[in-house]
Amino acid sequence: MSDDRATAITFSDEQRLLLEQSERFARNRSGFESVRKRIAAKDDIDRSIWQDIVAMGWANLLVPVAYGGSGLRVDALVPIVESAGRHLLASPLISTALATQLLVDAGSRGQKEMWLPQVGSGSVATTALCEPGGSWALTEPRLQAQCSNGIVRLSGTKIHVRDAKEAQFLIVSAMLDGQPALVVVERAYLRENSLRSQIVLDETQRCYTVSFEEVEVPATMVLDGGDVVEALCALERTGELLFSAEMAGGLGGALALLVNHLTTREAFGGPIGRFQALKHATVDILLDFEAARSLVYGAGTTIASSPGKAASEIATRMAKAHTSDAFVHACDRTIQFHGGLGFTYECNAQLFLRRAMWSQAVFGSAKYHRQKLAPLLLS
Amino acid sequence: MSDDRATAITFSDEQRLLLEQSERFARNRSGFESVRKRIAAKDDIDRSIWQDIVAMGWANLLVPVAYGGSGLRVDALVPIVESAGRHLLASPLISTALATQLLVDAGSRGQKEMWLPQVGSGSVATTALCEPGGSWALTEPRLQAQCSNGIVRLSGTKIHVRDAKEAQFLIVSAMLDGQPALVVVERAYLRENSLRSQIVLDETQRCYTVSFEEVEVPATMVLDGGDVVEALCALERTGELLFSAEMAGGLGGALALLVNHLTTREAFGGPIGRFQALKHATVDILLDFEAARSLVYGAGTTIASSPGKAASEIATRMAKAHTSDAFVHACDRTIQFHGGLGFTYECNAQLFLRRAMWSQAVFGSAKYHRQKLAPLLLS
Amino acid sequence: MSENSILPDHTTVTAKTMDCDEDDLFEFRDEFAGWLRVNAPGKPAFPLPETFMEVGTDEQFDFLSDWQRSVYEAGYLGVSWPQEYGGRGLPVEFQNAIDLEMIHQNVPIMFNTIGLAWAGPLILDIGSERQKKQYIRRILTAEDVWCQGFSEPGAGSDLANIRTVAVRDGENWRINGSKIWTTLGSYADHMILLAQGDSGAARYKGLNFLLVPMESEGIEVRKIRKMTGEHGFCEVFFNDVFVPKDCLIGQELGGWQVAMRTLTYERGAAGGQASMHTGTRIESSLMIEAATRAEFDGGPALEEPLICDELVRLLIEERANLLHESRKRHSALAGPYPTAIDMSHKLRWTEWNRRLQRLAVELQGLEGSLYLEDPDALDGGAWQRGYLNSFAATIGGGPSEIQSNILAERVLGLPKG
Amino acid sequence: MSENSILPDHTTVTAKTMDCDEDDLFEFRDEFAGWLRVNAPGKPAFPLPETFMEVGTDEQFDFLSDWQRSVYEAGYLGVSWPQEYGGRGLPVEFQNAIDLEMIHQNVPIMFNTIGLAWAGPLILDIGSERQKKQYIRRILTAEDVWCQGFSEPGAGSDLANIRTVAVRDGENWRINGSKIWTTLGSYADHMILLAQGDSGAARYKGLNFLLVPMESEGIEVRKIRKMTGEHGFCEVFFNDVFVPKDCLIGQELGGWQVAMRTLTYERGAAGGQASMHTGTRIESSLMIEAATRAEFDGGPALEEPLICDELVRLLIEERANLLHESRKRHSALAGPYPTAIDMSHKLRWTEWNRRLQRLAVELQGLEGSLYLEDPDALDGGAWQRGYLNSFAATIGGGPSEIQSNILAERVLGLPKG
Repeated sequence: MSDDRATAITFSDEQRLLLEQSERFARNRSGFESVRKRIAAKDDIDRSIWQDIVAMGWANLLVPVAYGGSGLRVDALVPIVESAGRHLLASPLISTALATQLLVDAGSRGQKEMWLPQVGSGSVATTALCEPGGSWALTEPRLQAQCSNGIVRLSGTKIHVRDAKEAQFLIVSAMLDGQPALVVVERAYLRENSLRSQIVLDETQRCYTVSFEEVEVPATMVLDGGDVVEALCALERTGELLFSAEMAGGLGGALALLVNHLTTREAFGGPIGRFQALKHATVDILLDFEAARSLVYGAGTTIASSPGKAASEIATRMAKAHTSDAFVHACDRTIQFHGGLGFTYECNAQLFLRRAMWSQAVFGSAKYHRQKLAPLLLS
Repeated sequence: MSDDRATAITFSDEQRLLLEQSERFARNRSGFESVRKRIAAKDDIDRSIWQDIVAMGWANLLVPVAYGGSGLRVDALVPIVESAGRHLLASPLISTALATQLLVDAGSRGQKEMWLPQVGSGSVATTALCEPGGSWALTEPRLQAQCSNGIVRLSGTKIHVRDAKEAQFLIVSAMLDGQPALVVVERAYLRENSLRSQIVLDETQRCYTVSFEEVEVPATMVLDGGDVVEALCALERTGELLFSAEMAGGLGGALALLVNHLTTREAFGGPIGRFQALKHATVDILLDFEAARSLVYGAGTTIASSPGKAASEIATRMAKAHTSDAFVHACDRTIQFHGGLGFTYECNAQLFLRRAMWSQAVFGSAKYHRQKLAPLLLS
Repeated sequence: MSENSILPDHTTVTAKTMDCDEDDLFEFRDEFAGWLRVNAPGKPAFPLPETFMEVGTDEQFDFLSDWQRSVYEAGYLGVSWPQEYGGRGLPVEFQNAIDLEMIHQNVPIMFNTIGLAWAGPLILDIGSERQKKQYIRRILTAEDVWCQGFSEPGAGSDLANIRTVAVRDGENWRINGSKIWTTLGSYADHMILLAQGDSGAARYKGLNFLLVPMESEGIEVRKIRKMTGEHGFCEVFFNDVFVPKDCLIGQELGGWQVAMRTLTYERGAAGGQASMHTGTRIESSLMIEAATRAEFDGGPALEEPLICDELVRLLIEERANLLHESRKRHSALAGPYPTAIDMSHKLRWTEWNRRLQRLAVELQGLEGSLYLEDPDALDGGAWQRGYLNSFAATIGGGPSEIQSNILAERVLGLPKG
Repeated sequence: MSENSILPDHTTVTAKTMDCDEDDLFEFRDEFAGWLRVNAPGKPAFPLPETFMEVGTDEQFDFLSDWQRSVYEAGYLGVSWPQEYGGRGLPVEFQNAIDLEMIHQNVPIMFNTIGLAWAGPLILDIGSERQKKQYIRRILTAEDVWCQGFSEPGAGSDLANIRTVAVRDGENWRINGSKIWTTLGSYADHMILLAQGDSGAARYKGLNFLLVPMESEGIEVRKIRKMTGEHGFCEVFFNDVFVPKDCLIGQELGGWQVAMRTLTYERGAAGGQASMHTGTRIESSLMIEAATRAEFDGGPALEEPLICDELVRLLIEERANLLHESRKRHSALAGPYPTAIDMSHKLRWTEWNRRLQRLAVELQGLEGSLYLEDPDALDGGAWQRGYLNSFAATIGGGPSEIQSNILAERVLGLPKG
């Protein structure tokens, strides 16, 4: 640990207010009953929640001031996403934020002017980066793009596109002339039936496979204001950070559920939380939760103060590695310690477990990140 | 598990008798006080114990009947070594057995006639196979041997030679004309001061580094009755098996010590074994112990019935992988659960921990074997 | 967690060792393997349950009833049960050999689990001659499907705390109350029921153990949805249900002892089950085969060292678990804890299975986020479902934490907590 | 294991948060780092103790006394203690910064641990003005070395069960009994002693807490050999030892409350220590550096994926532990369990250290079997010794199992067991 700054967390008053505000919002608007309603709902997003999110300015936190946003750094989103995760609040906030970041990093001034203000006014956006085969590294897309006569023609499929149905535009990674490129595809350019809803473990998510076969867009929709590979690397970091933050929140939610059960459920003449085996296992979860929060807020600090690419990569990969395993483990134990009840659909523990299993798979699992960390830390 | 025979254990009446006899012998002759006397003793071996071992015929179990031995397979040694491990009985039995096996596998008839009967009459023998750098694979020695005019001249050092001081002869692996060879070096051929006592964690062990610099022996001492690489591979298997057996025994000994402490030590108004955290951790050790015994006796069966090289390799590597981690873990917990007492030299828990740490390092640690197992099991 | 602290001593089980010829066993297993290859049913159009706890539809129920009957009629089910009641009277190792081969060939489960592994052994052990004659053969043929009524809402593992009552009323027992987590409750013909008698005695001293016909008037069955999203077990309500006097098994007010004996079958400690192929575990080879088709970060999952290592650990554990079955037959190798292998059977396999299934999801990488019936999910999401379902076995029939207590106290002799 | 169940409520600790400027801290740490680079002592010819529990020879004792005094005299020890008693009155974060830098530069420990981290904070908190004047400065200069007398043979973690007595005898206390695991017992000038008073009250209600001069007549000290083979702590016998009345700290018969307060310093929960650089942990970079020199199966240890992975896990854990110190200063980020970080400090670091040291042995492969002073042993066998010594911290001062109980009950609010 030669870099002392790597172990310092900065947390502004602004972040503190966002944490308080978002915790209150998520608690009020996303009780377990609301989550279950959301799961059963036909619509992909809850318009009322999304409108409030937009109204509170969270949707355009990352949009530069010049384009009508707040111009904050990504660490401002961390407390919001953590609160959402704790209460399993479902919204297209992360999808939109990731798309925003790509526009900011790789778009030209004109392109930013075209799309960034839409985000502030409530448009949902998303990224279409993952492909069949499931590589987590985003910098070598296989989806093909060919440009001729000012028209770019795409060919290929993206998977795991969150909130695709509601998105006004999707930012798609592709190979164009042997180089990675980012193409903005507005929804009008998609062909009919190009979206297929994926059935995923976490029933609060809305994910799609999107076929871009024969999709044609004007060449002006190819982002040309920044280094695409750098933008995609930065997006990996932000994705790792935000999903880690969401998982840290979820881990806290699962822990609260477990502690509540252990203190209220009685067996053999008293609350079952008095049994040491359950106690110690729950303390392990507590320590995992505390570590998750420190790693997440630490990574937020590092990524926002940009002290070098390697430092950010280490910080966000550590956060994602830790939270991915810890969240699944916490939910696994929460189910087990709930006994027969834990095995029912009715018990809320399964909501967290499904979220945890879903989350560990996006932006890289624990084993994946630890493998990437080894050379960064040990050579 | 397509090979059903891989999960069957055969255990003969002879093995049963050896188990009973050795358990009784080790218990009587190697109480904790005796072990501590052994540690403090100047002599490398306890002559009285070794004479009894020889008298009971254990030293020449593996020597073929034609050379005056019992001609049993290596699985006959497993119960003896397990009993010895349980009671931390120190003797050069394993060293001698490994040397015997190399002679049987790679010696000519004349060479066997020269050295094997010595084993039956009480000579200690050992193997000198490991080299600085600590590779666990034995088939590519770097110690050099050069032959000219009927004289073989050695050059190099062996480390971790057990019982070297007491051995009548050492079997040394070397490179001779670019091929691995095995050379019998009788102790008279060693130069003065060629032995240096190693300071090892397990104070019951007597290990040496042995310099073979400028040692010269007649060329007739190069074993020439079998495939040397095959003999060395088989020796790896036997070493893995016997040290696993010894560790399974030690694991049982540590568990017994722990259970005794938990049922007799009182705190907070009763025996501490009533606390669930200690209980469950001890049950985990019990299950590890049971698995160790099944894997060890299973590997003994496999190696003795020789159902193919790969099956034996899988079986012995599994046994060594499991016992290496499980024994260290059991001792680690035994120390911890003994509280302050566990931290003293006086407490017998440290005898097991030091044995466990020493044993995990010989013939390959858990991580080493699991890594070797992956391609054997998964491709 | 300390339920065991009040167990009567006679429920302590000693390992049964019987030295039977390994070669006879292999031959028998080979014969059965050959039969299976010809007679095992093809994969139906609908998903088959992985355990008996997942039978949720009529077509699943009919399919599994037919399959169990055909195994029985071929002479491969209940082979260790007495001939006079429908078995073949062979040593229990022969049944184990059959179970292992069924697991190995991954054929559908013997779904009448409560009958085969709980009620059957119990009736054979302590039932009346009438009960043996009436029930045993029909358990094997699946003509009678059984369910279990131990757990209650709010009681969980604390069996001594149940509130359902079964009191004498003339020549009958009158039953009131409710049971939960009743697997196959909506299909069962009979239930083994634990209820409070009318002794006024506290907790475990006043229980009755009854064999209850599910068609009795006043029984209502309601399905429960599992966390997998599927159905599979039920809540059963008793509203002035009357059953005849001779439905009692064991002594009146001796129900606790009978229940504890029953749990030892389930724990795998006592032997006597007609089949253990009830789907609580799979063979690792099936998972490895699936893993060869899985992609992790865009490459083969089995080329990732960390995944391979976790798998190797599980394979070592599986090998040890399988070797146990052979080792325990050599009485000389059973000490110093002769009951350890049998008493830990459930704990070892169910926890192993949970971890194996979880790894099977993780090694799918991004696709591990998919679920049942997604066309891109590996094996249709079966591993995701398998992980979720694995908790049925780590929780049901005495959760792992209680299994550990029992092992600590009864095998290691640690003091009660 | 349930010692905590009888803790008085007022010992529950709330996290101290103080928002102090990060940049000032960095600057202060830089300044100290510079001082250290010039003034840190070179490696002596004899082996230095890794923790204060391993001081076993006179030359070690003299060396460490001199070193502690020089740090104090340069103004870097006890910086958060009040100026009037010898400190500098700075926020505690400044002392933490010093500790981190000392760990980082791997300089010898501040060995007067019981004085710096137990007795000192205690006397500052509740001692009399005379006691503060008499003791505090001399703790910092190492003129007075302190030891601790809590544990007794047969009592272990069960502090309420101690049998040493300290009863009133005129103007004195008369002490009889014995203490064990007394670190630095043979060198100490003073002991903090917990003993039964003469109230006749049972267990924790009748204890006295005394500050005892070790030169008092009737005290006999006997060294204990540790499992490393070295000496390091003692057994102390009291045979009609008389000490003056004002050696009492806290209320008469209020010793339990004082002891519990003292343990919170040790647990890292309360702050107030003059230094935590007592060697219970090392920085991972030292271990990684050693690993680059280690060979595993004939190749570099750091090329083995399974070793690397275990190391990466430990590095993630270390990073989280270090980040905690910064996060807890932001009160908004401390919830929902605001005391968790402080209360778990000891548990987290000591268990991390144990696992790190164990891995450091394992990655040496065959050479991991060597021990202290073997010429081929990596770093002279220091890692092997480090692993064995790690248990001193996972056991001493309340073993990990009790730490977990305390966290469960006081941080999570789980019911007492």
